[in-house]
Amino acid sequence: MPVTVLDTPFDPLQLLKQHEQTLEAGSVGAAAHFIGTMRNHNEGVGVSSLTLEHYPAMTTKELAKIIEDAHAKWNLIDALIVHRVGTMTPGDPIVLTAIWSAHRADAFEACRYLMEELKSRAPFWKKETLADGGDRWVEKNTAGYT
Amino acid sequence: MPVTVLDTPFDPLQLLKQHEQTLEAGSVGAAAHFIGTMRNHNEGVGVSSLTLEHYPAMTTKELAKIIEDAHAKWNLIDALIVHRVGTMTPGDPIVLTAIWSAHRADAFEACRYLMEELKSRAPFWKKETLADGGDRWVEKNTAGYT
Amino acid sequence: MPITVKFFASLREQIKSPASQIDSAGIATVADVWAAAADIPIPDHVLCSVNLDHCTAADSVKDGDEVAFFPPITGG
Amino acid sequence: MPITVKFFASLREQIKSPASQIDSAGIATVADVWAAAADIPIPDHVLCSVNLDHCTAADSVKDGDEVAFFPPITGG
Repeated sequence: MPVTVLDTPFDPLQLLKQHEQTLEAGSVGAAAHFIGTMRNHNEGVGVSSLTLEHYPAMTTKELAKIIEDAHAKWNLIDALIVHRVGTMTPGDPIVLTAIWSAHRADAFEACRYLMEELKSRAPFWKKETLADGGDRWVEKNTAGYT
Repeated sequence: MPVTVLDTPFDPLQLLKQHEQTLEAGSVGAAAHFIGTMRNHNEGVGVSSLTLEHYPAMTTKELAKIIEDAHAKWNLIDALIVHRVGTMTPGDPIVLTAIWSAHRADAFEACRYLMEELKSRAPFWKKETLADGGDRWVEKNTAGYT
Repeated sequence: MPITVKFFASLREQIKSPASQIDSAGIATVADVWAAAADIPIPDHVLCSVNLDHCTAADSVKDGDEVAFFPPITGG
Repeated sequence: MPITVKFFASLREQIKSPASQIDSAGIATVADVWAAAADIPIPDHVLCSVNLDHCTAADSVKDGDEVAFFPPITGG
């Protein structure tokens, strides 16, 4: 499955290794990966945990569309998106996007596209539990891919 | 060491895993990786093996300068370049570039910068052994990062 | 058939007693769904979807649709 | 001290008997090094370095330098 949403911790490098074994060796010339991990601070404040809420049916549909759109825009061999939901702690991987292609420009550009589109289109919301015990929704959206 | 040149096969995901263990968990928010692997064809012709020649002292110096330049241009936590030399077969990893940073734009941009600069500045040359038994130097240069 | 309504994240916490289903009688647009289901005016920057596709408040809604409202996306 | 000269990749194969060291007497530039060390005219698009830094054929060279010539880079 090119799209996976998980409510337990995951190991991006292990998933990449598993996924590579499904690809035809010798056809791939380029792979680009992006891994987003939870930091222990954000906007100058210590963060002790992060809870990711999502809209499950829409998330899966939207992520699958993003991958479909990437295949239409670039010449790709394969693409992968993995996203964590639920409550996590600093150092935990949040998101993995990966592209395999023949040439590097496709891999670099499509990998970034997956992330930027995910950040603007896929219905996930972050709530931070702060080091002082309070909590806050992350309300800042990020710009799309241009 | 941020720069490694190897004359034996390497496992990029294994090296990334090792390198991650040297980083402070909770400070990294973004990681971008690029892996270039040997394909079994190039410009429409089957390729059975590839030999990478280099200029060892200059290679090491130039790759270290590329990493230094990347640190000057972006806000990075760490950077890694691994490059294979000698004779390899299809499917073998040729090059790995990786960036760890707080935010994703730095990781994506710097990771691509490492690859584009490497392709235009680091003294490596490829000679292909073709499926029909002949060989040829790869003479096509690739455009730098713009 | 009723219209299913969902509110997510900070928006869900702002609305005291959100309806999860509303009757489709008199409902033409996504904005009408908000007015029938929420007890506060629609905030700026609210995003919405009909049947899992992004939409605008002016988009039309029919019997049996699932309509969702949510704040700006912050995943990844 | 002599000047050390290196040729790489396809360039090394094109030159029949490349010198690996030349006397610095009468040598002012990288182009002079080529003329003294190689048995063919300098091809278009040749790259060069002095003491491991990229350079141009017009750059100056002194006693003890290491000068290298190579074709366009094709690594990565």
